[in-house]
Amino acid sequence: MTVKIEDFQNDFSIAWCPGCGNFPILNAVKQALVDLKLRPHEVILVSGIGQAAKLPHYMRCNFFNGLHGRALPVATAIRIANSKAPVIVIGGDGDTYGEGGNHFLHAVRRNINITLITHNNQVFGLTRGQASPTTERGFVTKVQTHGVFLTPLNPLTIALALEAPFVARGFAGDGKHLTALIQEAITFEGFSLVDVLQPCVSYDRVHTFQWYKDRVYELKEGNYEPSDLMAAIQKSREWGDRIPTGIFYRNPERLSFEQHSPVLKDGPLVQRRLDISRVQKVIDSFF
Amino acid sequence: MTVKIEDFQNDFSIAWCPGCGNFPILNAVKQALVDLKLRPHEVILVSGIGQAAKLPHYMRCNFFNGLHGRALPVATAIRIANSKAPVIVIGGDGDTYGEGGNHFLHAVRRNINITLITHNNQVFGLTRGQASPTTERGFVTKVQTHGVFLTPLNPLTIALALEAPFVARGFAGDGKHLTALIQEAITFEGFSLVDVLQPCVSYDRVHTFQWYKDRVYELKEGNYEPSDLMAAIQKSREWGDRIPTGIFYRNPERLSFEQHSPVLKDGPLVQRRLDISRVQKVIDSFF
Amino acid sequence: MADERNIMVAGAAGQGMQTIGFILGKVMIRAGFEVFAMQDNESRIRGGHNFFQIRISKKPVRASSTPLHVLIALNQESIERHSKEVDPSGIIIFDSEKCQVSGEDGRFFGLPLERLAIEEGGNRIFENSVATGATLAFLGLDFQKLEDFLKAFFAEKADTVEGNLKAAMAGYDAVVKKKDAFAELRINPEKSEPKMFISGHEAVAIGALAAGCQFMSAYPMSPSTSIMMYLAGKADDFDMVVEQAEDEIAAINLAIGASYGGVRSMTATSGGGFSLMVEAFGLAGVSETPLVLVEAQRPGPATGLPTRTEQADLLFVLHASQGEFPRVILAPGTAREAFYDTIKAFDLAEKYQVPVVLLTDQFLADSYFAESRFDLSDVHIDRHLLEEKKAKALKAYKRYEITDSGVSPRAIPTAFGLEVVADSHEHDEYGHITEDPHMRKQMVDKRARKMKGLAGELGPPERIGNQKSEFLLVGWGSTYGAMAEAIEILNKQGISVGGVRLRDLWPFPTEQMTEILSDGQKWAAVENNATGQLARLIQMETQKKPEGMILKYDGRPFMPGEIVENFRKEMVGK
Amino acid sequence: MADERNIMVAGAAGQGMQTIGFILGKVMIRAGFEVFAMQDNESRIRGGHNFFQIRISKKPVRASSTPLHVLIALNQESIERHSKEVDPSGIIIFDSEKCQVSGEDGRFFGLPLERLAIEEGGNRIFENSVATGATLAFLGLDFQKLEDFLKAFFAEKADTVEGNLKAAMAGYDAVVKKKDAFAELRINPEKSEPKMFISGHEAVAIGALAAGCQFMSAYPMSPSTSIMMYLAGKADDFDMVVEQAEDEIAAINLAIGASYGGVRSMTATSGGGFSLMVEAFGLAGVSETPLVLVEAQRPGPATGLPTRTEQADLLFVLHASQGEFPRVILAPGTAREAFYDTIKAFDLAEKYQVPVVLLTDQFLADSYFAESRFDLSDVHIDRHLLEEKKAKALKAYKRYEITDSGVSPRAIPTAFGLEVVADSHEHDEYGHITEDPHMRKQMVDKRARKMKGLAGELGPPERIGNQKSEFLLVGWGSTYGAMAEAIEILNKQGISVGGVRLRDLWPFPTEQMTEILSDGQKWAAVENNATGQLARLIQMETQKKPEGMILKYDGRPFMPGEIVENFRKEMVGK
Ligand SMILES: Cc1ncc(C[n+]2csc(CCOP(=O)(O)OP(=O)(O)O)c2C)c(N)n1
Ligand SMILES: Cc1ncc(C[n+]2csc(CCOP(=O)(O)OP(=O)(O)O)c2C)c(N)n1
Ligand code: SF4
Ligand code: SF4
Ligand SMILES: [Mg+2]
Ligand SMILES: [Mg+2]
Repeated sequence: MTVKIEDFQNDFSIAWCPGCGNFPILNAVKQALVDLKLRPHEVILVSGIGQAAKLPHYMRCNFFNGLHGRALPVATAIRIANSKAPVIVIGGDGDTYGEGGNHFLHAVRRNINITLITHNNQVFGLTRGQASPTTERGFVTKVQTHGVFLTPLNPLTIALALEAPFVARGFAGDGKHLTALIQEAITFEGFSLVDVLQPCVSYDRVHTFQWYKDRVYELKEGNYEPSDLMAAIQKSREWGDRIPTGIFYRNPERLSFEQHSPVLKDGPLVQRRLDISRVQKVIDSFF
Repeated sequence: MTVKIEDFQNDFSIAWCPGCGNFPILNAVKQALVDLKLRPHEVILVSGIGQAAKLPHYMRCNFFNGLHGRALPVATAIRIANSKAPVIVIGGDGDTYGEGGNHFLHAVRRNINITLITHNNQVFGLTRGQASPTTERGFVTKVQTHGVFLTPLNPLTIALALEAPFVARGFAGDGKHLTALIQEAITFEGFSLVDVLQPCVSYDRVHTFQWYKDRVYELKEGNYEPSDLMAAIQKSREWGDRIPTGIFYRNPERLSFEQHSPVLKDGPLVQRRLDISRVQKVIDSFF
Repeated sequence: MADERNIMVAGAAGQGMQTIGFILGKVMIRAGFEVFAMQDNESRIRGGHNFFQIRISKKPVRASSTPLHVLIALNQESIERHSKEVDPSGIIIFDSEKCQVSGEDGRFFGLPLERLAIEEGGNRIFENSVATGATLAFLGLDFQKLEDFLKAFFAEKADTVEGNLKAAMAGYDAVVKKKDAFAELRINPEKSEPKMFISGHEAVAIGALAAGCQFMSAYPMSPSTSIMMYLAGKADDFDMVVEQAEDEIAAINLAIGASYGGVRSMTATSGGGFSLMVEAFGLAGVSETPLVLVEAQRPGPATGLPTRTEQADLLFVLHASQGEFPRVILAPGTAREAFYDTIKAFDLAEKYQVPVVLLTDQFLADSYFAESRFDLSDVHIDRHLLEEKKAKALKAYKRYEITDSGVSPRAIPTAFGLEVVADSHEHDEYGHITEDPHMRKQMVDKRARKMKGLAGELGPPERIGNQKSEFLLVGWGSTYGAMAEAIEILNKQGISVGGVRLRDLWPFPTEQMTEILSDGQKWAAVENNATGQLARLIQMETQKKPEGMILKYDGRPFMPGEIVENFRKEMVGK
Repeated sequence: MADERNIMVAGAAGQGMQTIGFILGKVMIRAGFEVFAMQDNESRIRGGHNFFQIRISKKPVRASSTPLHVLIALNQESIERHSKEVDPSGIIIFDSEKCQVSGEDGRFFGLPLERLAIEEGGNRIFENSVATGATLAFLGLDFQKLEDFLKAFFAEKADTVEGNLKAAMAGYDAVVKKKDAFAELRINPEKSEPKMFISGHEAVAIGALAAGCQFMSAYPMSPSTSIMMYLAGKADDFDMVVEQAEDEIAAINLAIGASYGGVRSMTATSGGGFSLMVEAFGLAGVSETPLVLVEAQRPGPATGLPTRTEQADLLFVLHASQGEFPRVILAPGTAREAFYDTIKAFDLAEKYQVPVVLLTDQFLADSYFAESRFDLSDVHIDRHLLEEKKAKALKAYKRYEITDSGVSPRAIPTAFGLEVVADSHEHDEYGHITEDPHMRKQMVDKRARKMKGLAGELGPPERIGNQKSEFLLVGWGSTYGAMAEAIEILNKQGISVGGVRLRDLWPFPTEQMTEILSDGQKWAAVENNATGQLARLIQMETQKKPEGMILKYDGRPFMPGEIVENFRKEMVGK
């Protein structure tokens, strides 16, 4: 049975603004799943709260739409319990790097085999336009009245500083490339990050689709080797007239949580059943 | 009036284990303050919870001993309110990089002029020996029964990935060097990190004073220039037979929170008084 | 001539209902009306369905009401959703070229809003002004009021004023031409003192300014964000730092830090954010650091209904955090009360060194009230700090000295040559960690003694209407206006109902409530929640149980009529 | 011959009190005694002052008692602190070469503990064994029991067994030589069935294993950490993953994720950690994800007294998180109850899809109980999931279907070809975000209906002693043992006192408690807190107020004698 993109369609109405960069990301997620021949009930999406985080509602799939900032721990344990299912986390930049910053650090450290797709629009969309951790310096909002002066958090550099084994950047304006990245991220064995440049048409008049189009370029294997961590860190810091997209770093050698865990090696937890005689033995040990 | 180290003495009894690496750090903190001619009531220490975090109780000073993991936001705002006072944060590795990981990221981004001293003993001391975010791979504990397999969080690399303007590592076994580092960190205008290699004699039989002594070497200006961010990142990743200590990165160009903030430019908030006529004007604006 | 009119502006998010609603409200208040306005918004930035509802009246109003007299329907959906709420004598203004109406309903009044906006104002963005002008005309009001206001409102943008005015005039004229058809809708304002048009959270924010608050940290969360937004705009003028935190845990710890550091400080959030603040709330309690915290309630559990209203966090806030320590909970019912309660919150926080919670909700936060000028003559700032002279005379400074009042001398670090400490453990009088059982008990008792002093600071329950009525409605917080009005209506209907309203909720006025409820009146709690949290608190404190519950928990505020209706169902015959 | 003996091992952290205490407890229970043991530790790793107190008795005991009969004082401080607690007929064992005692007190029994350890055992670490041997001799017990146990305990380390045994024998012999001087201390065990020697948290942990729990996430925090530690040691054998989280927010979200993912899961923390879990606690509520959470109480507020005990989080846990949703609170009073309540918690969590809290505390957690074998024959695991057959027959899967019971069909994602959703907003039956007021109300009501079913699952309040007594003591959780014993003592003293103990706390047994408290007995609450939280809850639920409060909040557990004393002060004459 082939899977079609329509299989992922549902009839729940979408609350994003017309023209929002979230739409092409939604498409890319669906297309990547279709390309991977996964069916809606085979994949689990996990999200927090924000505009991006509504995504799972807009397609057919298993989903857990939890709390703002808390998608990663939920997703980690879903994967531990059910360690055959592809688990995809959808987050906003505030969601993932602000409220959820600590989980981001430690999910990377765990190297659990899940894929994190961050819709990075440099702004808190749903709460109406405050700065996010990735907002560029100088951006003026009703809260940051003198413009942001905090250093923007570069998610790629941080992930690399934690030796994340798969670090990529996509652009919402290039659906095909993004689809390919997401697909590879899902198949990658280990924690994979796809940070996506996503224009917010309502609150960011600077970083429009065009602004990005004028700047992004693809890292092509051949020209760029995504196997050197220091080179990846250096590349991740490039931002300005030219903004690289693509896979910055890929390290298939690093063992994932699942590969390490002595218990998960025998297959998903959800398929095992308790042998009550073991409990009896434990009780005996208290005599 | 000269300040002596005895001025910082108090008679509260110390609950650390005999031989703990925390003792020389306590000494170094006091000595650095003495060298800076600061008196006990002029400096504010802030800490969370853990063995390290008890430090402020063990010397005369202003202190705020708050919650596990939450020293940084408290310290940030103390400094905002009282922006002439030196503010020093004392944390454990669990405290600062585990429970408090998110605050660590964002305190660095804010670049507030405080000094963070982390007693990095690679273990949760106070709760009896579980792994911390900095624990090396393979370390076996009663919780990590198969040994830690998460990637250790390298605080220096993370701080550098966030462009922290002052990043240093000290060693509890070299009090003189540590004192100098702390002193420079306090005088540095902006966020300064001094991560300190601290042997825990009760829960870590591997990383003893001797283990470190056999490995640490000082980064000496002349041989090493702490002004290149990428070089600093590279250097921060050195760990094994040789472990560098000293100042990895120093960037005096980056403006601090205090220098940026339009309100703080006019002096500490705590010294200003409300002009009630301004409130009257605001009320008028609602008519 | 009628006493009041209800106007609704309805459309999709992004269509500017807030602006037009705000302008209408301002013009009405300047015209001499009493005004109350509420907002109903979905959790999205564009599209969907929102409305702004304005009630204008000759006597004070503090709740919305039905039926509608004027509906400005900015899209087709608005016509379909709200037409049935419009009075037979009312009017439905819609764009005759973009929307369709069916049937021969005399209430429909189509105007080519967009076309007029372009033709007269020069830009389609002025279509709302066409509708505003038409509304003014229907109500028989002077165009001049609108003109004056727009000129002031858009002072710096001459073009905008011009376009708005021309568009509004076009709408106005279109109605004036049909003058007599809608004569019934007209209303004349009373001449009254000028009033402020101010929302609940604006009042909280300027209360904070008046109290000398110099630090505010928050993480955005509806419906609390408005406070941070307002204060950020004023920070420079008030020697204030407004800092957006990385999360709510940081927000409250920042606020606590600033307070310890020496300035008045606050944070604001909603229930979800407060959940994350709970641990540090206890930190403020045990470290005895003054803290003002606004908990702007919205419907839960968890994410719930982000942009809607509920009063379901009372018992949570009352019991939040491990262990036991004194706190204060104030629940203002109007913008005026929000202003003064905020000032009081800052005073109590410092006087007793406790966390003080202002319990608001989306309805109070976003609703606009007509208020007489806030009077500053009684507002004095006392920091309740250890005096310099006393400090200098001290042998040893005991930050947590055991005192009869439970309040210990607080100083600002780095001042006076003292070392000032704060600690999250149980501690001795010097703030050092202790495990001694006697000291522990003494410290718990010391902190608990503050409750006594605090009880004396709080206002009594407010009696509404006849104290000897047969029935009693008991409410708190933002339901105040609707409940008071419902009581009026019920009495007019011949049912003898009085009311009790709790504004200062904790420490609880146990004696007074026991007395009130001992009169044998049958009582019902009126609450915007599902379990009757105030009723449960009253049971806990007074052992009195209500005869009925008038509860609403669909995310929307009460209208007086709903309370009346529910009261008749629940109580009459009991 | 006397019925019981109290033994204390006291010294500095790091001196091994826990091991020697544990060994003594085990030997006593194997000798046929009933045993209860509690631990008193400071929050430090080395130094300071800790003790381990063991009560051995011929009849069941579930609390500690005074006076002491044997004090093993491992340092000078222990002599000074505890000598006064030792009965005149008792004995104080100390190192005669390292400590000093003054005066001519016949209770002092010096032995060169360290020297004997070195001389006989070959290492100073065996000094505790010398004291253990001496203790056995004082009590007139057979050395063989110790020998058997040590051989089993240190099975793999022959050297250690050897050293320990020789040292112990030296201590034993030293006493036996002075045989008759201490004849009064001797005690004979009854012959009884073999019993488990198990702590409260060990019982929780093995309860989780018996319930088929396969995932546990936690962030270390006293006194909850023992559960994670125990489970980590068993994880491999039980197809379980135990994951140390980066913080408590992660811990609870991990547990929720694992539960949604399809396995039984739990988390454990103390009040401070629970504070951080509050938001996700509501997430479990609204997303209807089963969750078992252990809240091991310690004294607050904030950091409080990290290693001590209190019962001050009841009202907090009951009201935690914004909004309103059903939850279950169970408060076991013994290790046995802890085991069965844990199993029940997992069952209720999945049957009703609600969060279930096990409310323990440091005293229950770390105390050792003598328990008859835990019987597994009644333990059946039912996951209460949507059946495959039904799933396959579904047209559309409504995860949040509105049902009479309030419980909707739950499936595991990726199984059965269904898409399984979970949502933190208010949602429709399919789990999609809704803002519709009617759906909102229906969902609140649906969730609330679970309370009815749950109420039927819980046990009634337990009556203790005479139901027609003049007085009634009412308690909950870990005070059970001390309260029950106090009741016995009071009755022996001629005061007619009965008791009521609440183990299943929420949903509250309102009817039963109302009935019990309507009998006109004067009642007092017995609680390890400062405000009488159960009493307040009872007031809320039944409108009955206690005549007195027996409260303790110095971080230490009640002893029966203290309750007796306080009861006489508070109640007699009332
Ligand atoms: C605990 C908590 N705090 C705050 C919020 C309010 N909130 C909802 S979404 C959001 C930020 C949205 O920004 P981002 O994550 O970048 O997502 P976007 O809307 O831009 O896609 C915030 C602060 C919340 N829901 N929960
Ligand atoms: C919210 C909260 N969670 C957990 C704890 C328990 N706790 C106290 S200290 C600590 C970790 C200590 O490790 P670290 O920060 O490295 O400090 P160290 O003791 O090693 O100096 C933990 C988990 C706590 N006090 N508060
Ligand atoms: S606010 Fe921005 S991110 Fe959110 S839906 Fe609109 S355009 Fe997209
Ligand atoms: S446990 Fe380790 S870190 Fe803590 S005081 Fe002892 S030696 Fe130091
Ligand atoms: Mg965003
Ligand atoms: Mg540590």
